[in-house]
Amino acid sequence: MTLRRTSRRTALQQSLAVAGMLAAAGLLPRTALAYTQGAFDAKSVADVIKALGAGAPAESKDVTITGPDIAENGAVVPLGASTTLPNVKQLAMLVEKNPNTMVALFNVTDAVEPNFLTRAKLGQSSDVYAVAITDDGKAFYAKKEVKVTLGGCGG
Amino acid sequence: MRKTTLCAVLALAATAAGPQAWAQKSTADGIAEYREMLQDGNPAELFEAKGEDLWKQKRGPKAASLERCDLGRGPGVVKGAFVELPRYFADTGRVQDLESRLLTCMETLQGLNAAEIARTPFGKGEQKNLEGLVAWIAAESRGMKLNLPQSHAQERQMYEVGKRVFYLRGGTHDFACASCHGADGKRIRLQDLPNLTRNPGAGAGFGAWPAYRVSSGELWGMQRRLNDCFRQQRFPYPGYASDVTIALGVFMGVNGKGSVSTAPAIKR
Amino acid sequence: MAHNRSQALQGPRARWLDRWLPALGVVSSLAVFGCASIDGGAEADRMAAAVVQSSFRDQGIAKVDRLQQDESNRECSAADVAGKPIAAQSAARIEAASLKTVRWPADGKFLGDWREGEKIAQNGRGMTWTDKAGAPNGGNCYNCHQITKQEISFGTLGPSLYQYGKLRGVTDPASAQAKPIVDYTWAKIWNARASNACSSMPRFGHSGILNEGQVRHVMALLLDPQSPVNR
Amino acid sequence: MADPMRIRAQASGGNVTVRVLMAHEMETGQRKDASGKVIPAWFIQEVSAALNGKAVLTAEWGPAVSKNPFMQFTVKGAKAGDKIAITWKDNHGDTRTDEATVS
Repeated sequence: MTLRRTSRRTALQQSLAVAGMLAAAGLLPRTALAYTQGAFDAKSVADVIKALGAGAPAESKDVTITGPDIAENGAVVPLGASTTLPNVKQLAMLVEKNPNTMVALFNVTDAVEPNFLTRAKLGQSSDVYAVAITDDGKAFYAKKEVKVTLGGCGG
Repeated sequence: MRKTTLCAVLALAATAAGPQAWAQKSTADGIAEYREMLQDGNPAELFEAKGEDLWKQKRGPKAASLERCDLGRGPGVVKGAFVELPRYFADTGRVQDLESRLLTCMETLQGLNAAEIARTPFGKGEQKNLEGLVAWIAAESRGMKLNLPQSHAQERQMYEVGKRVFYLRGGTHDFACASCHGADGKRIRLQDLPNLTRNPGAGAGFGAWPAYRVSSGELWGMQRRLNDCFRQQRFPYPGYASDVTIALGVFMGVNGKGSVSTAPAIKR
Repeated sequence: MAHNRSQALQGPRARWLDRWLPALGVVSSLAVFGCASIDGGAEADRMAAAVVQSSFRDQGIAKVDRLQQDESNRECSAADVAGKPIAAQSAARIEAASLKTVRWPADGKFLGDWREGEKIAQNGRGMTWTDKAGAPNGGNCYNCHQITKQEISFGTLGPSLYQYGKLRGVTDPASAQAKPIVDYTWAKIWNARASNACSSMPRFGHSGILNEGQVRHVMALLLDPQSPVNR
Repeated sequence: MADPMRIRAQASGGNVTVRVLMAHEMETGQRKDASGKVIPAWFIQEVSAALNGKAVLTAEWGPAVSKNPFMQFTVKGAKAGDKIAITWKDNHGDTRTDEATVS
């Protein structure tokens, strides 16, 4: 699940193109960032948080990760990330044992609840994380284990 | 972080040491929870939308839509057709399932080559279009009860043929359909195996396909479902819309009579 | 569950149960829809054969000759369709013939490495039309059986094999005392029909799914006191 | 051209819950085809949402988001009749926008 190794320059060009398109469509919020290639390339929870420019992460009861205890299929694992913390600018979903740790990054605005659901691929059983990053660059996380089981028939 | 990891390991060890019945129940609960989470937002919807467009679109050498296709309840009637298939069709003189019937309509109405489509690999070309069509047509009967007719002699014959195919032991592993789907309450790995010889299994199993397959991210019609069953059985290759597949459809569908159709469902 | 219990028993009584309990289960499940039968059996049999003949084709290593049934498959399929257990005489004949096909280990060595056995039990690959000829096959054991406690993803088509050796009192698989269980287990894996004419279990040795070395490893998984199955 | 999305937007208590299904391969770039060649990565990288034309959310995705992605979020202070537009853009530069009316 590694991202194709685009060079930093290509990635930047793509990001600029995206930003331009979104701006043209009037869709660019003030909080929009260029595609955070570095964070998507990171291979550990710590490296993702570092790449997102946040400080050492702390576990927090105010961050919630939802997901099944057991997934019948690692190709589709429903995950939810939410927080009740104030001043959160980003919510990320991470899968510790994937080749690339970060699955998705949601930029929070005042117009939406800091609560997102999506579905992720898990290469194997792993801890999954929700990480909330505040305006002042602090990272808070919650995690839970998702077991991926082997399916029937084997072929 | 170190400390929480340790706790997690201990909790896991405790689970492993627990009584067998308890561990199994929690596994079943975990799987049930996973399936529940997937219900809201079944990607089969994407295929349904595409299928409805394809039904109405003028296509093929004859530049015609499928809107006059007779799925058994008269030309153009889609609602309720799915829960009565496979059935006998007088114009072709044979029992046909949904996919076989769509091939007939694509050939007669649109001028497409049915034999060529039947030879096309799953998920490619017109086979891709069939995924959408079966998803939409099945969805139009969602919530209705399976009610396959058995009034025509050929429909009754196909039931008997289907039954024999269902119990046919063969291949390198001596498997029959019945090896996995002939009894209640069985599992393969963690997947529940519906007993396709009677309800509720026959209705729940047969009535769920076409379905979105999570493992491949594709929509599988009953033809593809059966094709992969035969592959896993280590059988040779069943022709697309061949009589073996249609006969099995009759056998399962008749056994499931009265069950509610949930297709297109979402499956692992 | 009754099937389960029969596996834990030993001796002639166990073999009798082993044969009949699954068959009785089939009877009760078939009784419910037996009324759907309309046509005479022979004509439907002929039609079914014709339909099978016209519907399948070769694909990869899976050729249509795989549909030619041997005597046991033919008789067992017919019994399943009829919804009755196979006749006692036929069962005895199939079991005797199947027992003769069992190839015992040439060097008298029945157990290999349980770690390899676990890999074989986990592996479900081989012999489908998407597999290559000559590739090593898996045993697919977890599809149908619980084996070690650690693997929670197991099927229930066959009985649980957890503590297989321990429950049968095997402390030294090489001992004379353990010999009947060791022989029975080898025969079961090699050709399950040696003890149960219409067993649903693949004939792993007889059909060339697993080779002798692989069967040894699976034997070790079940019978080695050091295997997680017995600890 | 990419297939349309399915967007469901339901109002409840001053908020609107939006559920989106997108038709996309989300190819990881890690898989190989039958001939052993790596299938190049192809996945949605950017997702954005707008309420009545005003941006409310952006998200960035990697290739570990599942095929035919699903996303759910809640827009504050929205009501029935409002328009929700969703746009995605993938790493090939392909993009698609669909709109739904809140019910």
